[in-house]
Amino acid sequence: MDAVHPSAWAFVVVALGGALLSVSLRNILHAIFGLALALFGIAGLFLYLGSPFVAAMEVLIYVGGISVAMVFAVMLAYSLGKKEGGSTRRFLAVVPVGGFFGVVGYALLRASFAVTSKTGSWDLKLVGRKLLLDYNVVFEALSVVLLLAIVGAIIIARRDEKTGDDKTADEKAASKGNDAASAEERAS
Amino acid sequence: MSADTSLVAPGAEKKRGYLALLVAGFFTLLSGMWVTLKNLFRKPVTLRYPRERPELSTAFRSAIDLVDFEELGSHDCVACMQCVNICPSFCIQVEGQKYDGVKRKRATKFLVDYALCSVCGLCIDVCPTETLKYSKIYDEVSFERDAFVFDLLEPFVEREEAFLEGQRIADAKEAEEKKKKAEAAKKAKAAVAAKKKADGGEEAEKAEKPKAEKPKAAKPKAEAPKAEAPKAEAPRADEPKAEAEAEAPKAEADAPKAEADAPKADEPKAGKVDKAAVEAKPAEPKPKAAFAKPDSDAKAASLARIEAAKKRALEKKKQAEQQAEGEGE
Amino acid sequence: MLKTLSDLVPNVFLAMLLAAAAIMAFATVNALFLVWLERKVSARMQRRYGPTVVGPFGMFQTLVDVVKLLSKQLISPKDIDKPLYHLAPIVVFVPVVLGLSLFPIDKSFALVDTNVGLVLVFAFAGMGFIAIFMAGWGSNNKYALLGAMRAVAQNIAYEIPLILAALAVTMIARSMRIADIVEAQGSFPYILVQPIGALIYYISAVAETNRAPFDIPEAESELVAGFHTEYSGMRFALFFLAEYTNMVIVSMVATSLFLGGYKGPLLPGPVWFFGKVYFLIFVMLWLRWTFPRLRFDQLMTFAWKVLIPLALANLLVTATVLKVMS
Amino acid sequence: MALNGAGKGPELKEAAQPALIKKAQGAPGTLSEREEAQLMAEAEPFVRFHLLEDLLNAARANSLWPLTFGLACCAIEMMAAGAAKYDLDRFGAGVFRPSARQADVMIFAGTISRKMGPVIKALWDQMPSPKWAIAMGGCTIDGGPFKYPNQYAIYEGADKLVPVDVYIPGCPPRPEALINGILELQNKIKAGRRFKPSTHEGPIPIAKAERTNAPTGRKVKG
Repeated sequence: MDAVHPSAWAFVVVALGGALLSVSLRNILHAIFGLALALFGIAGLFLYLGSPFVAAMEVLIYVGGISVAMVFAVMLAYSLGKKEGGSTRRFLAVVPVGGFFGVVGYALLRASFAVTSKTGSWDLKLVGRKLLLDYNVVFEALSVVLLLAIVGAIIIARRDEKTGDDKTADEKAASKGNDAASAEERAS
Repeated sequence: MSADTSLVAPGAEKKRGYLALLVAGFFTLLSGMWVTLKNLFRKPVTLRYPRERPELSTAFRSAIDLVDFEELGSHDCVACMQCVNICPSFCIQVEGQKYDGVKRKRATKFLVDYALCSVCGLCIDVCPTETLKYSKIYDEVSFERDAFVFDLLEPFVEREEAFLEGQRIADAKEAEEKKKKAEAAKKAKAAVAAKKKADGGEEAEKAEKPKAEKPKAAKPKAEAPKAEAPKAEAPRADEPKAEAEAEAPKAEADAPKAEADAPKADEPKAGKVDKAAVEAKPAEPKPKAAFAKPDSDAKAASLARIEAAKKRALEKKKQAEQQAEGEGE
Repeated sequence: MLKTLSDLVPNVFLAMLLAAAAIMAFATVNALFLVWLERKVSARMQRRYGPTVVGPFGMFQTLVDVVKLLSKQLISPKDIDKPLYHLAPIVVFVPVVLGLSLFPIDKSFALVDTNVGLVLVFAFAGMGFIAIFMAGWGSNNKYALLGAMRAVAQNIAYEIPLILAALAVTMIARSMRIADIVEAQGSFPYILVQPIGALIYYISAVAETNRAPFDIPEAESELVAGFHTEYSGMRFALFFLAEYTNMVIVSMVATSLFLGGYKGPLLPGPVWFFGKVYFLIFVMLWLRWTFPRLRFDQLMTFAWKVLIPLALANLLVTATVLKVMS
Repeated sequence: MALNGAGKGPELKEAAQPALIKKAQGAPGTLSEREEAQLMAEAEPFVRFHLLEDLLNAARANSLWPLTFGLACCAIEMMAAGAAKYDLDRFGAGVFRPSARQADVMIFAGTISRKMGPVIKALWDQMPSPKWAIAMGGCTIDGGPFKYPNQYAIYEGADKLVPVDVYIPGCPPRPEALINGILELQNKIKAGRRFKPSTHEGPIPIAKAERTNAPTGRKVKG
């Protein structure tokens, strides 16, 4: 194995540090910013591995887009600045997390890594060709998944045009049930 | 795609399509930009204030001031107190006095607190002698809160004596003329009356001479303490109960209060002396040699002048009383 | 051939130091100049004089302002989110410095040269929102938070047409390397080929920099000063510096993509490059002092209902024409 | 002194001379002793770096960013001073900052009502030092036309709330007066002078010469 350049270790430290921050911090917003830091470190690693396009995309989409979207989601859905933390739940979390790490570790140990990136010119054109020719179906399928997610989000967030309220279909059903119940009460 | 309704006036979107609207909107933006671009190359309208002074409109109102009448050579405030009474802001203070030999009353003190004044103009409307007007002060500024009590009599103090003199003569003349008319009407009685009055007039003029000396004697007295203490100290040291309260209102303070303030007042005084000295110079050029002082501290000088004038007035009053008593006998 | 700083300077760390110093110096001087220019231009458009007292034509006015800001008290409000509040002014500056280094200012010189320069610029621009959000959240101030949320929502909305417009250009130039794009504009700049794309890009760029008429994140009539409401002294100056440097970056991108970068007759490359950049910045100032601020719903409507469809249509037409022609 | 009477009762006379009353009571303005001491300490630092201080003072004087803050009618004149005809920006004072954190000078432009008082105090406290205050108009100097015995609605002067550096009389003052006030404040800052609690030394008119040389002149005849 080649000697790893110190700058790569710097990125590793940034990525791991960010990851650690994102799981250890109590304040959920701090955690998101830690995640952004981790993603930034990963982008640096991509850069080190000779794929600036992927690195740039990592920053553009994950640091600039996804983490901001997460912040937004938190602001809209979460009571701000609330500090979460039940100690029993944390121990419960060990089970799925441990399972996940077990699976990933097993896969890592079993897989054999061939260095492909340094052979050819792994640049933009190649990425484009691979995505749109070789992995076309996967790419499109992923797009459809994202599209579905967006449509779903719109349906959930959409106002009911007739009543003008913010209730989702479920809530409406629930309230309908309540209405029926109250109607019954009134009748009796 | 339907036209965007929120960007345009209602109704407009029905006539035009999406793209037509966009293009039309784009051109309105361009026309707006053309306006600012034109103005970019036009000459600024700014009045560069400290270098250029504004031409004030004749309707411009500022703090009130006394009119300087040419035929009188002075203002014509008779201290009737109408302005004081009508002022809604309580910002005018007037005191007046009747001088011997002069028919009308005369203001001895006319203070206006510009900080309280709201330039309503009621005092000007009500003034019977029309001696009040708006001044053209427009950029007065101070580091001190109490700097805006204007003594409107200040420019007239030097001329006051001359004015009184002239007025006395004029009044005497007028009286004489009246008497002459009366004479023409009733000869026998008039002769006796005229003689009596003429005597009285002579006496008054005689009394003037020793009086005229008195203020000169009084002046060094007023100056003496000022030489030691800086500026504003003068009136306080001079006479705590003096009318100088107008200029240095502190003077009216109770004795213990003044003492309590004294240590605090010490420090900044040193800083203020030079400033006072600098500002005193352009304040008021004194044409009259008799009032020109070695020390150019204008404020203290004017205070001393007011002081002297007041003393004179008092003495005159006393004399007049004595005369009246003498005549009565 | 294009040379970078690391080609000219043998030592890598020396090159990095040099680049950082050059960028910081440029950013500072540029911000000083731009603020002065803004005040002068706004003044002349309103038929005033603007700063006249400090230096010739008041040129040192902003220098004096910065010295004053340096000497002001730094206030840390109560109950702030300390790490975020203190980090934000620094983080806001990082993408700015990174972004500035990517542009070829002459035929033969750029500080850094990479084959995905264009994507990197937008990626770094995207990082700026995080700093804005950190500032808004960390200040523990409702106005700051509202301003930050508006800023982020607006930036996300306008980044889409921005990138779509730039994408059409990369399709024509067949490269994401900025130097290649500039070179591909042979005798005529791409603004002639892509007029609508250029317009969309420029409008979105103005919105990206949070400038009027899209300056609702710091709309003083509603939000005090937006996300930097609680910042005083030098911290505030850093936000200011970043804002004005961001203007330069988006103008540099526009220059490289649509105006032919350093290309031009007679004069040397850097002169043309910076001439075009500052012309675009002047247009930004011009816009700011002409148009009133948009309402937030108008802003969003304009992005989602006008700019994005137009940019998509532009992209589609460009792709079709390219396919047919090739 | 037995001069002719003023024609008004003593209570009205007092009202006519509020300054006198204030003096007589020795009212110390608004500052608590702690604030006063702090200000004095600020005014005389332990160690002085003259060149640096002069430089900083010059910078501060030429970069007075006012707070966007108007209380009443005087604010209209303040806006006018910032607009094209008068252009405060010529002196570097045209950057009206919306946030108190970024402002240097607070221009009190209008009547200070009791309800507004705490707000003003909060804004003032939010401003980072060094900071200055300008009292613009009669209301902010000592209450102006709203001042009368037993009034309950206003603060009689801005210096009841904060230490004021420059007073500008008028109702309202012209924009020129505000510019003059800014210039005087610049002089004050350049000279390195800080606010010191009022010592009631008596009036020191600054612009006395201005007053006698007003454009139309004082010498109206007839």
